[in-house]
Amino acid sequence: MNETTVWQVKTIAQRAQEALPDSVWLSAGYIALGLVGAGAFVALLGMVLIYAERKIAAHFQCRMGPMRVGWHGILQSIADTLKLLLKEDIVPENADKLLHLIAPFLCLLGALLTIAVLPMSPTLQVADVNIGVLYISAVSGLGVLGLLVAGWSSNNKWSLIGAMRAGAQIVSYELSATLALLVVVLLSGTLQLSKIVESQAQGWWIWRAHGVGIVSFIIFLIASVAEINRTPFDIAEGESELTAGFHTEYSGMRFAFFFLAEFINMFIVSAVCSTLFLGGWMPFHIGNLAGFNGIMDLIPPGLWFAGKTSFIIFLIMWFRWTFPRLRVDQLMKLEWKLLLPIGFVNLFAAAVIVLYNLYFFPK
Amino acid sequence: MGLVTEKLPIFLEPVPGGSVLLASMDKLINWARLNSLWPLTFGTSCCAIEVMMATGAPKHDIARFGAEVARPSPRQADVLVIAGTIVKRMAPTLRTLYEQMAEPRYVIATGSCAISGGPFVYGSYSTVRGADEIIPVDVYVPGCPPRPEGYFYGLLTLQKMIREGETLRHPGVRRKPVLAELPPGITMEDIRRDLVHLLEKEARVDLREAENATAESTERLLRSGNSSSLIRSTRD
Amino acid sequence: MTIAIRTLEDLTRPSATPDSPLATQEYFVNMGPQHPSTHGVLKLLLKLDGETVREVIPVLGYVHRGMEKVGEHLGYRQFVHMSDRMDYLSALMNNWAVSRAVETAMKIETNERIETIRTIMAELQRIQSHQLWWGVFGMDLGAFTPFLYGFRDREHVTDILEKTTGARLTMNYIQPGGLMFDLHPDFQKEVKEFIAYFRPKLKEYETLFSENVIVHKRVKGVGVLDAKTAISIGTTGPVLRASGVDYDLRKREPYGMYSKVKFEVALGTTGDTWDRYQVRIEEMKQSLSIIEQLIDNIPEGKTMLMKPGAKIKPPEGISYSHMETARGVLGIMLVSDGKDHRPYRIHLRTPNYNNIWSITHTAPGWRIADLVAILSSLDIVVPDMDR
Amino acid sequence: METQVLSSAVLAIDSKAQLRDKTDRLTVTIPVEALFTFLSKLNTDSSLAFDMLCAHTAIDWIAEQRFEMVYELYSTTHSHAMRVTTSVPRENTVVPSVSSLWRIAEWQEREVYDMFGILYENHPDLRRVLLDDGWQGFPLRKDYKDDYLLERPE
Repeated sequence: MNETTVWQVKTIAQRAQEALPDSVWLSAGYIALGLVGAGAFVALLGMVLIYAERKIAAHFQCRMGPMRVGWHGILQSIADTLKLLLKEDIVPENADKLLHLIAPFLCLLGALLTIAVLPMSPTLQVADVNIGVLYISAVSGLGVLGLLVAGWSSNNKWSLIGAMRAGAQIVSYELSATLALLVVVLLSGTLQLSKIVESQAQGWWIWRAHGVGIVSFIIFLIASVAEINRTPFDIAEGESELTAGFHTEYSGMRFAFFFLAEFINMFIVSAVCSTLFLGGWMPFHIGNLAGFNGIMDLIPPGLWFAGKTSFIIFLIMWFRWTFPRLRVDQLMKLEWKLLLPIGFVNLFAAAVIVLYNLYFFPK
Repeated sequence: MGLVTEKLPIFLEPVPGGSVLLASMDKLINWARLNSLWPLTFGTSCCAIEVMMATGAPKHDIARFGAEVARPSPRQADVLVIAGTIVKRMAPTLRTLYEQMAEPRYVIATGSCAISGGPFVYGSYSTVRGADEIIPVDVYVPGCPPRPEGYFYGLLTLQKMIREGETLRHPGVRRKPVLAELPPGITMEDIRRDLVHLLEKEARVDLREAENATAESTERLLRSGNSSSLIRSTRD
Repeated sequence: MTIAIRTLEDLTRPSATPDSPLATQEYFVNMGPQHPSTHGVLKLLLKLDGETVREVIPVLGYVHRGMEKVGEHLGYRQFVHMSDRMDYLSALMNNWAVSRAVETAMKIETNERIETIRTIMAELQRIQSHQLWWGVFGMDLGAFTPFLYGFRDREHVTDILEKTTGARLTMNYIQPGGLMFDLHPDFQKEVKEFIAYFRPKLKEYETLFSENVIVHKRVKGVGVLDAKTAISIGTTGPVLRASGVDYDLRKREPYGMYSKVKFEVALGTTGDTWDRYQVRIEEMKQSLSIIEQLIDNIPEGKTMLMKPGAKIKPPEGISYSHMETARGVLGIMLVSDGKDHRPYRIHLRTPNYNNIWSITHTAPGWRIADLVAILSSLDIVVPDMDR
Repeated sequence: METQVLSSAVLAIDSKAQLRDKTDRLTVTIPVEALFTFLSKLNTDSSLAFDMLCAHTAIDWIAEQRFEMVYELYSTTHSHAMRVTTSVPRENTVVPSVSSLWRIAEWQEREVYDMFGILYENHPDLRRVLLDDGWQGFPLRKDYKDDYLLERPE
């Protein structure tokens, strides 16, 4: 193994742990920083993503998008957020009130918890759990609970249909997404996200593993787009079919939470995708080309991560503004008859590669 | 914040004497509301094409004002654009839609039909004569149908209304259209009576006969001061 | 004998619980009148079994304005204004249909210039209408971008029409006895520019939407309407032609300049949603070629043959005349008692009123998403249906 | 088929059929009792094959106290068209339904019931279509009165 640069990984949780013997307050400060930072990050990220989506969509469609609120409409999302926060919050009379109230939080919770383990750069990670991949696939399943509860509690037939669709869809596609993740786990031999990133120092998994990586990348991308309910898999809130799907009865603040959760989920999926397949914050390295690798190292790791993630986010937005929606049974067919078998074969191929050490630039 | 289920404008009611914090907060809130007017996708007839669809299209692009996020569910919409004729069968649904919208909610009536019944006033047994017979309307945009530019003007007018403090209105109070101050000695009733009189007088003249009339009878009409019938006959 | 009059409640009583323990209960859902994909205020009462549509009950009349009654209060020329507000996407063709009905009843012959301009206008409007339909069809399938592309190109036609007619939507240009005004001097140049612009755009439509595999999956074989049922239900226009019935009034009973131009009637084979889609795309191409043949050959002549204020009083009797609008056959039945300058009775046989009922035949057995696609492929305009 | 030939062929079906004047196309009047058999002949006879019911409506001749029912027929195979009319008195407005011959008749008849109050025998689903179920009166009748209806001033 020929390491040109050794990346020192230090998470916020680690810093808090190290500071604990010396000063409890410093440790608490780190934890508070992590929490507040994550919260602020999520809120800001949501606004930026919504603005980006509107601008990108507009330019795809020969329009200009928001222009009047601030320079080129840059304050548009702030106005929207503020307005949604201050709008009347209606709970329908026949709704299951408690469930109706907590559903949006459940939905957002799944998204928020995942943020904690994402390695954004060697020094910017809230917690480095040693079962990171497992944690992500477990926690991201929480979101579907929110959707189901929202659809059920609204006491509206359209909402219920939307929720049932969402439930069936997300649970099915979770399988393929996890299978695709397993491939990377096999290749890198670890569940810890920072270790997975480090294992890609000599080449990203998307191309380093003889096609297995790219296949599982595509499977993961499709499955995760389906998991976050974006076009062409947005049947759960398909506007032209179900008015607004599971969040038909939500207004104001709570609707904003669903909206936010959708965009945060998009970020998480992109971030996971770039961490596992595109090397996360790891610069683009080719085997032993020291000169080339050195130039690549000059770009800070945080930028690498942001760049890769934005690229995938752009890709997902591109899908949305190009493709029509699939039908519910076609969606299931795609998962169970196409993605899942391919995923299994791919996993087997990955096992063979690991067994005989058939990487480009082998270990 | 999200657990507040009361209507917010109530606790933002201005204190007599005014408080600086509340006033500037109010400005900020108004700014947010006027820049984020999400319409409900609601169109009954012709106006829907011009007002809901053509405005969203590349040439006019309502997204510039941040108002392109058309929500299909009334719960999430801010402004109800009544684009088209409202008939008796639709009236209860329109009322329900308005009731389902969350405060603050605004209503724009576009096109002659939504304002007054338009071309379907006479002879129609089912057309409602103006959406304001059912729900309060904030802005009227005339036209049959109005051009997209006309709708933008209506939208900007609504934004101006919000900027000037319309958020503080009580949600339950139905507002009356604001009229310019009348000259002394003339009441609103006088104008209405004159209008009715004029309309009746005009309608009694057979338009085609006026068209075929000789120069002499035209002059007689002119001398009698009934200019409205002449305007009408050139239009027909 | 007594004839029972039913109400809507009679139809929506829940069915008895089935015997089999595995059977699911059917339930009713109101789709509309406020629903994004019913194109206005149509209400479809759906009987669903899970996601599968078992029965569709269209409930009409949410924008029924009593057009026929209003017509009895108006003069013939005034009624042309009303026809704009019926099927507003083919306003010029509606104007023409009413004008032609009046001209037939009064036996007025128009000159070639008038007929040529009318034909060009009608075909431009057909393109305009189909562009909008294409966009909305995309939107109903979940793709938003086609809608804006369709509208982008529609604005070009709208601008051309606006220059001559002065209105963007309700043109009110074709009048009994001729045309409201003469053409704008730029008309020919702009139409030619538009044809050169729009031909490549049709290819773009195909790369963006027609060639998309998801679109094929969603529409091919969905909602098949066989020829016999289509005729029996009285569908017309692209819906009927998609079922393979060669019924186009422009060919069968040529009016305007259609007998002098070369064009083909676009026909489908199976009558599924995909065929209805293809027929309309093909019709846009044919319309372009019709305009191309006529635009350089507009003869000279008067554009209004009737005295502007002249009374229109057709002789006593019934007359029926029909025309092919963008959605199908618009028939106008005029009944005159010979005494009044207003029609004694005016009946509007609108294409959408007949077309919509085909959904009761095609939709059952498909999913909600397919229902939306089928409905969209019928290209309904609700005010035309309800009148 | 030529109009002359068509006219004699149609008139040969039923001796009660008569030509109606003051129309723009071939129009045959038939008493209401013979209407259904007459129309079903027109529909099924392969040389006539009127397979499309273009329009169906009624005309309220209030001066003569009768409704005139109008059927506009068209044949897609032979490309010929004709019109059949029949009269029913205003006090007993019962007409046989032809929805078994043309499916669209079901809904066109519903519209005519909605607007004129004509009752159809053997109609599968006779109810109002454009107006509410509880609507009073039939608006296209010439004697329809409504508090809401405004007459255009003469």
